Amino acid sequence: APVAAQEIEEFNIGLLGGENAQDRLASNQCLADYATEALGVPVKLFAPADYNGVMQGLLGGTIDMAWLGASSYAGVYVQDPEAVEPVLVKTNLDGSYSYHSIGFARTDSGIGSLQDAEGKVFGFGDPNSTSGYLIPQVEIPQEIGADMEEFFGDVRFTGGHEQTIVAVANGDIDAGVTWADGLGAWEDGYNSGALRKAADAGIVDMNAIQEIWKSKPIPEGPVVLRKALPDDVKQTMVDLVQNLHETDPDCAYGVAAGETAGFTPITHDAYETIIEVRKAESS
Amino acid sequence: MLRIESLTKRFGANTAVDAASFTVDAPRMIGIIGASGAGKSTMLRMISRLTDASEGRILFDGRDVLQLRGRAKRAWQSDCAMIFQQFNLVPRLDVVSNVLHGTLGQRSTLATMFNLFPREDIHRAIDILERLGIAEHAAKRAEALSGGQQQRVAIARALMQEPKMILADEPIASLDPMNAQTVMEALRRIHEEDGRMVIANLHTLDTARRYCDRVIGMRLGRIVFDGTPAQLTTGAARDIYGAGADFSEDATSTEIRDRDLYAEAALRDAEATV
Amino acid sequence: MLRIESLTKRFGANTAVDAASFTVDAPRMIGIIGASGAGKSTMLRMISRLTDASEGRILFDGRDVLQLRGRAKRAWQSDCAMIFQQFNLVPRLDVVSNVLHGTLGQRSTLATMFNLFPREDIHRAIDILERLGIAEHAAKRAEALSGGQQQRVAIARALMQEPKMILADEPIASLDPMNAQTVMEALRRIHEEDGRMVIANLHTLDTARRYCDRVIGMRLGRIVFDGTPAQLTTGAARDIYGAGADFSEDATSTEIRDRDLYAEAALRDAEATV
Amino acid sequence: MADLTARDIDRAGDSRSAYLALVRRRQTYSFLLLIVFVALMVSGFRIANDRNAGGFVDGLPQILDFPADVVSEAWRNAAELPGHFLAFLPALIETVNIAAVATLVGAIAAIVLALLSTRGLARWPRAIPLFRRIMDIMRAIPDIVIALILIFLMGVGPMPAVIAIAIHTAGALGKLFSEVAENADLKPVEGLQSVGARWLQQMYLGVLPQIAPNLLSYALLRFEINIRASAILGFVGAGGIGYELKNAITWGQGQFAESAAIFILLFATIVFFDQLSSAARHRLAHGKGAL
Amino acid sequence: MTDATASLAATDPRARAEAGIRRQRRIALAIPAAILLYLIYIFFAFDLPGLASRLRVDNMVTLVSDTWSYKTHVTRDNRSGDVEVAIEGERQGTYAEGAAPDWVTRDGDVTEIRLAPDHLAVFDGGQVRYDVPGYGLVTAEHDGRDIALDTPDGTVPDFISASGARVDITTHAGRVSLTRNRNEVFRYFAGWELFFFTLSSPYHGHAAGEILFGDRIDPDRSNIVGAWQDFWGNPMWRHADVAWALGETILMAFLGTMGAALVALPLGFAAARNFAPVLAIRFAVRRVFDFARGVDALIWTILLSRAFGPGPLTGTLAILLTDTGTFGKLFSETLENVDTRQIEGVRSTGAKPLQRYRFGVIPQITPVLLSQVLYLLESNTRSATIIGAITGGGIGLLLTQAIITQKDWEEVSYYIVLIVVMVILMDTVSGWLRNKLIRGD
Ligand SMILES: Nc1ncnc2c1ncn2[C@@H]1O[C@H](COP(=O)(O)OP(=O)(O)OP(=O)(O)O)[C@@H](O)[C@H]1O
Ligand SMILES: Nc1ncnc2c1ncn2[C@@H]1O[C@H](COP(=O)(O)OP(=O)(O)OP(=O)(O)O)[C@@H](O)[C@H]1O
Ligand SMILES: [Mg+2]
Ligand SMILES: [Mg+2]
Ligand SMILES: O=P([O-])([O-])[O-]
Repeated sequence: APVAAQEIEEFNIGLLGGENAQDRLASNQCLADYATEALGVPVKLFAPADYNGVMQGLLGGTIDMAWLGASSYAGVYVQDPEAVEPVLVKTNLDGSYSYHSIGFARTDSGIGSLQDAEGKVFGFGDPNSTSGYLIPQVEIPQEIGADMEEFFGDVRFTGGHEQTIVAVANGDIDAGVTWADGLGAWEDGYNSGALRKAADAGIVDMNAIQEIWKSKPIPEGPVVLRKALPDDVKQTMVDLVQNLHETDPDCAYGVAAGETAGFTPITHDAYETIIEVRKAESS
Repeated sequence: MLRIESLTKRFGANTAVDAASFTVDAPRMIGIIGASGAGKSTMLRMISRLTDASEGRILFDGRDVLQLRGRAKRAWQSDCAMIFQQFNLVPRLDVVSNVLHGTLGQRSTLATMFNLFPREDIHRAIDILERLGIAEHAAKRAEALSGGQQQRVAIARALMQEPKMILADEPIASLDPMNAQTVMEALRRIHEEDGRMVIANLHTLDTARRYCDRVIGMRLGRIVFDGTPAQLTTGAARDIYGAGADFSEDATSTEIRDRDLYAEAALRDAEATV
Repeated sequence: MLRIESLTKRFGANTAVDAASFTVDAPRMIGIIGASGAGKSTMLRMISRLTDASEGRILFDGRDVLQLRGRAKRAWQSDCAMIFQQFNLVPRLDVVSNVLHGTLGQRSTLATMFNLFPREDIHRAIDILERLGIAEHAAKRAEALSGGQQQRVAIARALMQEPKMILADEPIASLDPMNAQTVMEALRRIHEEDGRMVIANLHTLDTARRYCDRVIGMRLGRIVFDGTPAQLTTGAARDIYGAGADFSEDATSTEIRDRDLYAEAALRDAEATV
Repeated sequence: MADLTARDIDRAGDSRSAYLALVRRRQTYSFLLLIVFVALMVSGFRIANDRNAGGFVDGLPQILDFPADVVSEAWRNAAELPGHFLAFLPALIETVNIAAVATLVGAIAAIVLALLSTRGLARWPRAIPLFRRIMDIMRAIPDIVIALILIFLMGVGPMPAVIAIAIHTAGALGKLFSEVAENADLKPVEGLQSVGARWLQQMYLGVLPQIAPNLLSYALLRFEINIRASAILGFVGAGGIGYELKNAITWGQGQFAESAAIFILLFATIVFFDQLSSAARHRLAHGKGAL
Repeated sequence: MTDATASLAATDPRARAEAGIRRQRRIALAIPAAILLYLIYIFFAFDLPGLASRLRVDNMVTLVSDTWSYKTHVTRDNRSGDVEVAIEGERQGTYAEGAAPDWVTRDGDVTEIRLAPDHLAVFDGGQVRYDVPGYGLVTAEHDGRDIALDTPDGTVPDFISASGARVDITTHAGRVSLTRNRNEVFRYFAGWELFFFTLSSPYHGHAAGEILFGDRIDPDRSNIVGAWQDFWGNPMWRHADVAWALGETILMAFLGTMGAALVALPLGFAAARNFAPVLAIRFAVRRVFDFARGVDALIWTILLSRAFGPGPLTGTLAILLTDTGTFGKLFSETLENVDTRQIEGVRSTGAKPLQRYRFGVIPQITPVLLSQVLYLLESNTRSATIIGAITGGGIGLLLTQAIITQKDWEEVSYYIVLIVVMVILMDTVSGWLRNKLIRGD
């Protein structure tokens, strides 16, 4: 039943990049429909071109809910701790909620490890991506024992996970980082992640690229709600997303972008480390 | 009714009108002649308050026109219509609209902003156009008319103001002789029929002689002649124009009759050569 | 050397030149006269291949000029120089450059783009300008010259082409009588001294009579007269111009002598009027 | 005589009612046009407002939040700004270079296209419609589309942006140039034709000098526009200052000093070339503009 | 006159002419030389020699072939053993259970896929056989954690890419791939399949005539309504969304341009020398225009996104701000060039200042302003495409995202066609309006 019609007039959900804007909108439309029903107000989906679009929406209070990456959450938190709160996190099939940043290069490039990539062009995704920038930016220098800018010939942002994969496959850059759950086989692009999607779509031949680095586990990004929302609205949306896996598995598949064990509650504390890292990177 | 007292206009170091004085007691048709730069235009523009005077007074029915400000000044401008050499119409608007501009001084700003003119004004505008023989062009854009027609529209706009006085600054200088004649005759007729005062700057002596009751001659900003057309001899004209003995009055003529004569003479001469 | 055989040009339904034929055996100075629209310009433009003919042949030294294409056509154009009523110079370029354009037909495109004219060409250009009495203007822009001077630059450009034939389309129509005389005399001198053929469209009978060896008269696209200047009586002229008995030849005159008379007559008449 | 007057009055009545009808009709049309326009504006605004995440009224008070964040951080780190300027200068130069080459190449192509599609000048008069259509299409495809496809074909770098902007420039300038060339005086061309000059010579000597000041003026205006285009294309992946701006602004807090430095550089560059081209165009338009 | 002066007079013009031509030659050479030098600098600065090596011909082939073709996937899930046929591998393009195109025949665990008359690929359980004409039978099969590949000559030819975990066989007729999870065969077809109806629609496969005039296909709906609903709601091509995106782009351009014109008109008076006598005001307003223009729509979009969030309003406001600067400058220049005679004519009737503007100024600037507004409207349609790509709205977003993810080139070409048509249409409409409003009554 409509619970909050008198307190909010509409509810806006922001969608992070990752595929065609159209596909993103389409796979989340079912969630919007459920939300409309549950909240009794119009629910709209927004798919800006990059992470920053959603972050600005959350900061400005024009977007009420989004599923962020850990780093994007940290970015929002650093700018305004009172803007949003994490409520749920996606869990993998094995119950964990972490994934990895994967460094990779073309098989024929002769780059089999980070050390081989010295002097080569290295690609990050979006500056707000955890696996596509923040974590590798911290862990890779430790591993290679040098500054990235000095070690690599050039370090470049491609704009997103998909662009990184395409750029490596095309040889625009020699190596890059993207995300994967690290489960399953490399040949499939692991069980889920940007590589899997690219391989499934036929954009990349997994035989033609190889893994050169894998990060420590990264906490999955949270689903966040705007703090200023009325409590009953928040509760309604938490319930809705948490139960989505049971009420409509197909919809859950689309919203979670793959097979999952569903969403479980999470709090801000899980991201303290990432926030520290991000703060360190900022200064 | 009109009394000009040592009216002076200086543009920087240049004195365009220099202590000009004259008096007009009854509605007359007055021609002002003079060489280019003599100050004719400046004089008229000061009377109609389009240009501010440097010194002197312009009294109309005893009131100093130069002291008027704001609303009173605009009321005066509406009382004293101006006709320009280049017509100064709004070329993209139709003829009637241009004529209706004559009422702007009396109408509220708001109503006119939306082009809302009273119906009786429109009727009157068309009547005036009819009187000037151009009613059939009423709906055309001003720019689509010939020069003579445009000048008649300008006269119609002036009449629309119901002015006490019409000032015309070389109204026929950019017209061919045919059109010039029509326009001058229209002005004369208005003067005679309505009894309005008309002051016209003119370039040509014969026009002044033919249409005016009184002629004022200006030279270098000063009034150097003031008399009847009959008094305007070739000698007087030479003084006004500051010309030497070789001055031929016809050089300024635009009248059709004279022109015909001239052409005939040329033709005669040409045939003699054959 | 030049032989025109039933040359015809149609513009849509309008036949500008209608089966014109004539033959020129030796370099002559030929005048073509005719009323406006008679087809004079079209005729010259067909000869110089600026306009394509509809029918007929133009044989020069036995070769049909109308069949030439591409390089051969340009070579012909360079052999047959054209002089225009409006001079058709490049106004922003200096006089020497304009004259040097006469060699464009023989020079490579790239060389001309970078102004790489051989030194001897430059010298020759100056010589020609000298001959035409305008060498002191060599460095000026063409647009800074008077009409007569510009036309002489055009003639210089024509001479620069070392043409076998010079076509002049009303070369003096936009010139005052003074300049007209200079230009016609220049053309005549070139004809006499260099022995080049000159065909000139002329507006005025007296010019044709005075400067030409042979006169061709056109009317409505047809050649209606072909003879010596002496044969060109006022009657013949009436036929060419399709005029009635009131036709006065002087109406077409631009010659200085006549003009002075005319002006004097006008003056006399004017004074009589005063 | 009486008869005549009656007819006169009749005619007057006619023209009066005819004019009044005309005025009424015109007022009705203007009124309808106004209504349609206002309706379009109002409903359009409402749609845009509804489809936006944040509403106009709610957003207005916050309009300065973001600029304030940027400015305050940049202010705190004002000492770093000169260093940032220096660091981003190469990217700025790349952006300006992209615009310059694209304008240059585009303008040269535009001259050729314009001459080929101008009546009276065209080398192949029959092909005029063809060249016009080509220009239309070059103008119609947004440069971002061409740039993105070229990035796919030849990788990230300045060249896709150059080609994309040059294509658009050739179409846009070609149309303007052709309008200029249409008004060129044909007499010199005919004069050159009569001496046996080739087409290229006729154009180079007879037409270009006449129209050059106008062309230059338009090309300068275009250069100014192209600097913006080049910056924007950088934003979507073609390198230059736009790329740097995107990365800095996307990161948000922590790099606002960099963002501010780039804003300032870009703004200064645009204003600089804007003023420069205004001044140059002014000179060209008002004499003294000899090439 | 002496000999000396005569010869001097004769040689002097020659020398001068030569010098003149030399000077022109220098200019004629200097300009192209400067351009050439600059281009050479660019040649190296932009690394053009390297570009040739980076040019990817294969990508060009993909792009070109993908724009007018689509592929159908036949997929065997190696865990469940299920075989699925799907156009472009998408869910909405999946053939229903049991249904399949006629080039796929299924018999129990054996699926025969005819790629071309003489090309036959077979799924036989987990094994894949592909009889390549002119080469022979290629067999691939999972063998524990590896894939066993068997070719006629025992070697691995160019058209096969093989590793222990994945095998790809690519021929002109199609592509076969094996991984641990699934085996797939792709067959390519010309055209944009499912453009009108997806497989789930009852109207798929029916000709236009049949739908318009034939019997009712879906008993619940009349053919025209049903066909329209299914077409408009096509879940793969999403015509409704695309149409909205186009509309949103035009909306941004229209609102932004017109809004800017309305704002800039009064400000334009304040920046025109002949209407704003106070230098300070004029200077201030002009700097505001320079600022609005100089910041550029792109940066405005970013600056406004915090306050207004993603959506068309943000883009509209960005265009509005930039164009206020552009219009302000253009309008004030126009106002400075007005014909003063008309104003004087109106003034001489005793008109008030506002009336003077209304009748002396507005009628003469209207056509100029209108044509400037329409010109910018047309050019803003293009800008709105780009701004949409950044702010998250309109056809620009769809296009850029489709290009960035680098699949679905047929959608990319579809969007490009739509954008070009939209811009040409706006161009035509604005040209028509210009003629109508300016030349008309
Ligand atoms: N706005 C002005 N600023 C400066 N000087 C002016 C101005 N208007 C007129 N003058 C000067 O004042 C003198 C008189 O000009 P005015 O236009 O009154 O002469 P005019 O008799 O009307 O001549 P014309 O026959 O050429 O119209 C001239 O020397 C003119 O240059
Ligand atoms: N390009 C053209 N297209 C159509 N008709 C033309 C063209 N050029 C000339 N004509 C027509 O051909 C006829 C002859 O024109 P032409 O210019 O040869 O006459 P002309 O004797 O040179 O006259 P003028 O003394 O006026 O120069 C005229 O009726 C003219 O209208
Ligand atoms: Mg005057
Ligand atoms: Mg002619
Ligand atoms: O933040 P990411 O989801 O891109 O790792």
